[in-house]
Amino acid sequence: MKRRDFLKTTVVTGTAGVLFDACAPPGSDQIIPILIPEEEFIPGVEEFYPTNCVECPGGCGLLARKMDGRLVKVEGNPAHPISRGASCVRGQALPQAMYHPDRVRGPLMREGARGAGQWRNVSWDDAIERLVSELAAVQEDPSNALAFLTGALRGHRLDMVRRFTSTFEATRHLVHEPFGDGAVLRAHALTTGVEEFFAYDLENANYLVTIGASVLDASRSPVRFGRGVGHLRQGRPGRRGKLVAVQPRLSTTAAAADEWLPARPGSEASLVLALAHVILRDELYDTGFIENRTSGFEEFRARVLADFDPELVAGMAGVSVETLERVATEMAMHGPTIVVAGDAAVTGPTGLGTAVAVDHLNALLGGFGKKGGIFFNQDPPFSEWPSLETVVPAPEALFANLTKESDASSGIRALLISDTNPVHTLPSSAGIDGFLSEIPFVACFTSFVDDTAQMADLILPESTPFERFDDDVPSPSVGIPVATLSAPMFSRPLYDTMSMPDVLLRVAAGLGGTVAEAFPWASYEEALRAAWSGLHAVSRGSVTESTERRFWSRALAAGGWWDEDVALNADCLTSDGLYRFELPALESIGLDRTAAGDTSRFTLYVYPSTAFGDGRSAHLPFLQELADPMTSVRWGSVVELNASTASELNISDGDLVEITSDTGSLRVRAQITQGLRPDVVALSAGQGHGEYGRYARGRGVNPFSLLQATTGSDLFEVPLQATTVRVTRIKETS
Amino acid sequence: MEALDRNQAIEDSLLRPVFQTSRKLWVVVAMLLAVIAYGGFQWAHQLKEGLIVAGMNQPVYWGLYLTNYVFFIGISHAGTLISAILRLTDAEWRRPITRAAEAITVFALLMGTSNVLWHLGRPELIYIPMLHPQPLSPLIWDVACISVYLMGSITYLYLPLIPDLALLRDRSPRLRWLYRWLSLGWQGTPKQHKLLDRAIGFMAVAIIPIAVSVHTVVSWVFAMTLVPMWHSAIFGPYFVVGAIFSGIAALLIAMAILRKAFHLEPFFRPIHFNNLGLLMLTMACLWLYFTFAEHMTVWYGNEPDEVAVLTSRLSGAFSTPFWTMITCCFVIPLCILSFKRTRTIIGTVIASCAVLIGMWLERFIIVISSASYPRSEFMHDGGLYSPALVEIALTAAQFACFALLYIVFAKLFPLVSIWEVKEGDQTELEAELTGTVEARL
Amino acid sequence: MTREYSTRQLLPSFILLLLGCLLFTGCSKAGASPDQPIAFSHRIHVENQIDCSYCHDYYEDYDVAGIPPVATCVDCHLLMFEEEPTADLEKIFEFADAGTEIPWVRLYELPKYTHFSHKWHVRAELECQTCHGEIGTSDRAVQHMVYNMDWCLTCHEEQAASVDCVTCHK
Amino acid sequence: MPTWGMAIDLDRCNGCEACVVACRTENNVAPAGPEQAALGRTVEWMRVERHVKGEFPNVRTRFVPVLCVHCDDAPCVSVCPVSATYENPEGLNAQIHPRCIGTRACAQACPYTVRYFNWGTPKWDAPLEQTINPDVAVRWKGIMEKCTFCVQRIRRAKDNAREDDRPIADGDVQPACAQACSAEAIVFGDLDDPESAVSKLSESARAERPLEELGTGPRVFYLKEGDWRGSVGPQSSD
Repeated sequence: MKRRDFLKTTVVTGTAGVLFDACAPPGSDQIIPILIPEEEFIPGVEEFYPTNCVECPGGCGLLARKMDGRLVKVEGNPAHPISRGASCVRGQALPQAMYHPDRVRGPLMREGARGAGQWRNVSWDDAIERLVSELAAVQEDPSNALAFLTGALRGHRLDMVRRFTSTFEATRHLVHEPFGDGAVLRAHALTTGVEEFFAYDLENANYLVTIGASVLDASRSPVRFGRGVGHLRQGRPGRRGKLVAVQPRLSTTAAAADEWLPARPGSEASLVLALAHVILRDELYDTGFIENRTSGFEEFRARVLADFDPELVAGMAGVSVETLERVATEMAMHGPTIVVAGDAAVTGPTGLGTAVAVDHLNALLGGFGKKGGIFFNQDPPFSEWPSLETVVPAPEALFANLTKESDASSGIRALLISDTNPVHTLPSSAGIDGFLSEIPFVACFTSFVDDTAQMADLILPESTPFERFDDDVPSPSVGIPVATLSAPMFSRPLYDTMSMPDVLLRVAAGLGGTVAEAFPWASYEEALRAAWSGLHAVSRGSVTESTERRFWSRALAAGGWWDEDVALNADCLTSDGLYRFELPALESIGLDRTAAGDTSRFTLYVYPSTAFGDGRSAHLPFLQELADPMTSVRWGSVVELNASTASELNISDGDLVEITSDTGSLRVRAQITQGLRPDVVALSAGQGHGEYGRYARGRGVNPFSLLQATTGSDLFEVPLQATTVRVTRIKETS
Repeated sequence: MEALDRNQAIEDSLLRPVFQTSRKLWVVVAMLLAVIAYGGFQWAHQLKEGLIVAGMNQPVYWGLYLTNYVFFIGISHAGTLISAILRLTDAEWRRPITRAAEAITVFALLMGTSNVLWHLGRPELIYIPMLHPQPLSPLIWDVACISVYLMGSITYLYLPLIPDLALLRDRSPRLRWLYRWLSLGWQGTPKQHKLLDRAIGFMAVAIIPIAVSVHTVVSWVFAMTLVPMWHSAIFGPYFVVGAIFSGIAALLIAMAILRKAFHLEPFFRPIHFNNLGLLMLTMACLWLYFTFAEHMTVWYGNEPDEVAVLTSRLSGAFSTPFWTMITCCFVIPLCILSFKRTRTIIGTVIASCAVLIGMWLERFIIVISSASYPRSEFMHDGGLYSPALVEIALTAAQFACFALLYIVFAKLFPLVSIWEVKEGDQTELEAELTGTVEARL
Repeated sequence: MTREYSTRQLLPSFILLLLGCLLFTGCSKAGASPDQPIAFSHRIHVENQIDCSYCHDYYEDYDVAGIPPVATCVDCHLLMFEEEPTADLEKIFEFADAGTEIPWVRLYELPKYTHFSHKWHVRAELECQTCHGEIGTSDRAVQHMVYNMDWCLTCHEEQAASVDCVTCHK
Repeated sequence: MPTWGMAIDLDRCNGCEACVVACRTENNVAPAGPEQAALGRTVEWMRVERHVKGEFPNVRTRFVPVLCVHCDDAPCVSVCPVSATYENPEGLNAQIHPRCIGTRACAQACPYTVRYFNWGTPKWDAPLEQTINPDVAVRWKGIMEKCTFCVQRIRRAKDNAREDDRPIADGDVQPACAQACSAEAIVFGDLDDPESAVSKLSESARAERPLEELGTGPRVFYLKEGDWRGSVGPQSSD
């Protein structure tokens, strides 16, 4: 059949299509007008602009591909040490965040009752003027306080917030990051004095154990860990590392692991100490490291050998003694070994204990400062902003505040919210709605009206990372100093939006006095440039230039600055420079030999979703349509039930079930799986938004609403595996 | 003289349905037109929206349209094959039923091929496979064979019609010009008769391989793929047997309806129903043999992908249609048709209704069950295909259009071949005379 | 004796045939010449020794040939002091002052599912006239022809260029 | 002429599905929406299949990214009545959209079920159509579509190579999925060039070709999961 004569008749027979418009197939010919008209571009020629990703703590450096004046794709920045050219599922869907149909297109002022969702479009001047008047009111009366509620910010965005809050007398900086692993940071501070996530040299490790942390799919830094584990497995010919996952649920990390230990929720701490017990008993620990670089080893050794006998722990944790013994010896013999804790295991009453226990286990194996072990992040040598005499308020965990104090919002006159959505990611029993309703003025920096912004009086639309200046110091990082930088890729933002730091600058100028002096820059770009001049001064690392101006443009073009030939550092910052085998934190870990308890009640295990994280990316259609790696659910939620448990409750796959805890209940489809402990029920975070754009609104269920806000002194975040629920099958009428 | 008025009686009783239309018939036609109109409306809706309104999904790409396609092409085999074989074997009892059978063939073919228009994603490009076929594709073989078969069966219907057209040309109160044009100047001269008999003889011989080729090629659309429980050598003969089987059933039902509607009791006598019933019984056994052979080899072979489809049929999602198919296609016909007492007109009609339902289900199971369980287990059809409104509406419209065409044909041309019946009547008379002599010899 | 069909009998089939061919006339609109916002004449510019690449400056390096921005027109026409400028010349400055580009009406349109690169055709020493006809001598831009696959394939085969579908279908 | 092929290391793949969304964004695959997704009409040129074996607690899971394997002797090419899909000289199984009439025979014949049909017109809620990549044609209702091994990226690499007058180097062409994969599990390249990364991987002991026994001659190699034999070599001091 010759193609030549294929369409010899097409021109002739073209009209046959006139009846059905086959001349030009329908829908294929619309010309896409670009929304920012005066963009200069040559059609068909691609341009790449570096940018950074804010969807998760990973902080990857990305390249945004611009075609025909439009952002069409996001790719990993090949030079960036975290992403190395790759990206995760949420990074890939970012172009949809910029061109999202439900983006806030201009400042909105509330009309009608709070939370009713009626808004009036206002200009930026009116919005800034309202903000200035509210904050001026706070300044006048010392009893009034300003509160700034943010997520776990990084880079100079965090410094801007801290600097802004420090200029007010009565001021508080509240932080809410549902999967922020705050207990891990506290544990690192207690044991090594470094309150930052460690950098793990995964590429040279041989054995990786994750306690609760699904590091490969959503929580810490999926791209960095993905590459690290990939290299650990097949990166070195002839040597293949092993991955062991200790979790009550078979997450994607546990599925990709060589071995999955389904530990009972809450028993992780004692399981880790049981492993330590075996290593101490058989003296497999790294004596060199322990003698000269640690303190308090003997008391720790005594305590562990006394209390955490593997036989006792095995029964309670639901893992066999042989496995404990074997894994412990494998970890010691086939190092270098890294143990990582995170997610639900480090929340709740035993959270801090688990994190500290894991650090001690790493110390026993001598992992600190060893090739294939653990190093501390090194901050890039930014030059400091002009220092202020004011006191910078220490960040307080919002959840701890809400549960401890009776009236957490006392005295707060104005609340600014940025990069967090507590109404969605806090249990209703924590009283977040009450907290917000008592505060006279609430302003929210956000690109989308989400559950929290719905309760605000003023919404200040935030530009997306493609339209604003931004910098980021990724933590956890790779040990070397890394700073990501991103500049707008369009001459002006798509809509009437402004980035949060720029708004703060204009408000500071409006307020005048000490606040204005604290911010001597006209724009956030200037402030960043001032800070980044320090990187130019050291004249080393990936970008070195003769003049500061050229350094700045080269850094913008490269997407940041990093210094790859800096020696990795692992010296502890404790008073004596030694690693402290902290004991008080371990008091809380006891072998709670509680009986199996009421078999009708199950532990609710909440985990971050691969596609939505804590719900931050739920508004993107590509991610909603994505089949979840472990449950294949699209556009909704499912609750995972163990196969044998489901057969006892005669629930079959796809039935509608009701999950009831002491503080709430919800209805969701059940999915039968083998990859879950029988006494656990697993629900993914991320769905069940009341308000977050058309793709996420009312889709799926929100597990946070079920969690109990148990009071506890050292709680940082919501306990994710400390709530028990009942599961009942709903008779399907349809 | 006696022979003359016998012929006259035959002509009158057979031409009456052509000339008079009872009121009841207009009601039936109106109903059929309503169903067809609704089908047309649904088709326009599907043309605008695309196949999104139909029920097909990933991995079940082929649905009701293709089931109907195979079903109607199957029915079309009855006409030509039965009338051709009976003509060649010179079975006297075929005389009144050949034209009814050939009419079923032509209209069933038209209905079958219209399914292709509804099945295609872009029906406006239906001309591309005709102009620029890709010869390796079984679909192109389909296009070729079916167009030849359609031409063949139309001529095979038209040739025996010519003498009756001449009769109509002389006696019809209306449309004389049409009958004159179509009868090609037939005068009934012996030369013309010899020419006509030779042509019909040739067509009877030629149509049989074409008919067999059509349904083999229709089955190869499935058998040529690597899909579990499609990729099997038995599909060719299996579909041909299925075709003849469902064809006979369709013919029996058509004959029963015509007998009632147009009072053709003297022509469709119980002997016809009895003989066709026996033929259907043999086909039922043959069909069961093929079905058993196919499923047995798959069960015994125990290949995982194939067994997945087999278990879905025997005990899984398709078990109810499967076992209804077995009962309808074998058990009911066996019970009814194997005893002379029950092989009456009503008996055979009940059996053939069961057979038609069974054979439609067989096509449905073959197409949908293998499509729902592809080799990639992860892609097994979670939601299980269920036909959407537009598919059901179009199926109904298809049956209605088939009936309507049949009624229009009955209104334009006599449904029983008058000259053959007269010829048959002649030989019967002589046989009676000689018969007595033979009986005595 | 075979009957001769009277013409009257053959009439219906003849009409059917005619309708068929009518249906199948191409929907070509070669020679169409839509009016442009400014009556631009290529001939005058070519006579003033302005090379094609001065205005269409992308065809050597990119897929698109490029339509000049109004600034290119203003560069020359600002310095030419005609006695009484025609209405069209005024329009150039109207567009320039308003800061909008001249909304030229598109003459040639390839379907969106095809990929065409001026660069490789120009580098294969193809004259603009081959595809765009005698545009250089025309006062009004006229659509030289409707580009269809058959025409492209003929040339590709003669020049031994790739006729693999994926070359042009994207 | 190169023969393009791909190797996917299942020991590295951790099921994060970045490749799935990267492919959708690069190739303008519109989301089907909740109702159509529930009816099984989601179009995604690449999917990650989850193969789970075993009972609690010893559950073994394997993630398998599945895309068109661009067969050497493709069942879909032979059944297509209008040759809308064909094997191009570079080993790509190309899908020519304007030629497809939507019989869906290819999708039914494909043993890997990696062909997707546009049941309705793909819909982009304004202004999401801005994210459409002009290098890839937007499809319309009634036609089949599938992974093209990012033919637009192959074309760009050939353009650049031809511009600098050099042959295409290994690694010049990186499909969107290979580029987005953090575990570097997906490697793409020319199977004819023995030095290319994909050829080396295809000769690895762990390499196997999906459904090879059907004789389709797939050009995607899956590398089976390795087993852990302790850390070969001295303990951590090297």
